[in-house]
Amino acid sequence: MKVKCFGIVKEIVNQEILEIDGNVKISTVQELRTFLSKQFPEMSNINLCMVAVNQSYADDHTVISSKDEIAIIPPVAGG
Amino acid sequence: MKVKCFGIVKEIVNQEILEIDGNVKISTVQELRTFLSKQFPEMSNINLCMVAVNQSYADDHTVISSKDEIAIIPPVAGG
Amino acid sequence: MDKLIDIKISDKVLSVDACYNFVLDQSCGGNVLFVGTVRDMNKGEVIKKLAFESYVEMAIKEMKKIAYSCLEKFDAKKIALHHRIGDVGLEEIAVIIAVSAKHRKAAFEACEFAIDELKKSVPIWKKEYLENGSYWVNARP
Amino acid sequence: MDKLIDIKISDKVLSVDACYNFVLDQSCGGNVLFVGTVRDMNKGEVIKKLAFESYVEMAIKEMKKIAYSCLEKFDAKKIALHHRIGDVGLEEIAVIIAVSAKHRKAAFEACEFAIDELKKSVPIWKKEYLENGSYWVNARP
Repeated sequence: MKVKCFGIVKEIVNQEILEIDGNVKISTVQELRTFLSKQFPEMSNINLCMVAVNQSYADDHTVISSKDEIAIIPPVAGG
Repeated sequence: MKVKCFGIVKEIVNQEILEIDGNVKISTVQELRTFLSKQFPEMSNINLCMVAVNQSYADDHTVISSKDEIAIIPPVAGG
Repeated sequence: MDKLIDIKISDKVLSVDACYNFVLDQSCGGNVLFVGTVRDMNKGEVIKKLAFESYVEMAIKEMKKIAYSCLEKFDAKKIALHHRIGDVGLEEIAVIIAVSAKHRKAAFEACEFAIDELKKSVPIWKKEYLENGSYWVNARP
Repeated sequence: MDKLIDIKISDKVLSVDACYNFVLDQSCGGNVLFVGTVRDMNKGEVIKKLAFESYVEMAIKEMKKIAYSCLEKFDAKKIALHHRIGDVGLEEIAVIIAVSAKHRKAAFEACEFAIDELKKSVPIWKKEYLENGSYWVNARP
């Protein structure tokens, strides 16, 4: 599963696209959050981030697979 | 006494500056209003107009003389 | 000290850029501009053009009062008020108000206040040219 | 039919004129523009520059949603939303929102709504470069 990273998240994971091994079972946004906060202790505030699936904001129950375009959206600050 | 006229008022009196004969006794804005509404029946709605004395809005009791810059200000419509 | 207000009444085409560049300021993040243009219809009537007349000296004074009260009231930094006079065709600009402020809320409030006040107190008059004649707006003789 | 919305994310300097000219419409008398510029101080810190990053494809989608909801909600006619990315220096433009409407009230409301919404939902991130380092705004890692 590939996860796009931006802003502070990109700096924490130190890459633009985070590749998660196919053997890790992640089937919902909630599971992705749990995985990331374990993998990257600096992301303890991961719950302040939104998750976008196929370029739309998703909620924790949204089902995801490696076919989806997934992105972590830290608190936005445009304008 | 000279009175500057604008917009609809200029059209009614048919001149930009209305000269009022020095023999006519006008010493307040109220007296000017009364004179104008008698002289120009089309100005029956003169009370919708403001009067400016020396480029500031005046009230009916403001004292005026031929030394003042006097103007009739019909309802404004800028912008 | 920088000039904080820029007031203009002109029979030439007005410039959005000129107003924007005047208010632009390093200390400000929010800039709001109102641009009033001539539209093709009013109250069901087809407009061909407008003509604005002004008591210029007094209008400038009233516009300055509005400008300074905007800066005080709303924590805005700079303001430009430009008004056109003479004949103004469709889509042409009749008025521009530009305001800069540290934060956007103050800029929005000051800009809307300025155009509302301008329409109430500044001695400028508008004549509408319709298909069947011309009329002074707001005037009931 | 005329194009009613104009959305752009660019690493080049943004143009107020381009946004104004896009929204200008014969049927509209009120045009309101918000121009967000980079200011020299934030929360007591001296700013040297900003850098914006975006999830561009999704940001464009979110900006389109905001634009269409503005047109529906406020009886506005046309809207332009342009956002800069990359490094942006002091006094340079980060964002422009231009709205035209028949009447000015709707244009003011739509413009303010659009910038408020943009700041809430569009995936764009801002890094402040201060004297002593750089920080992502709003981000508490």
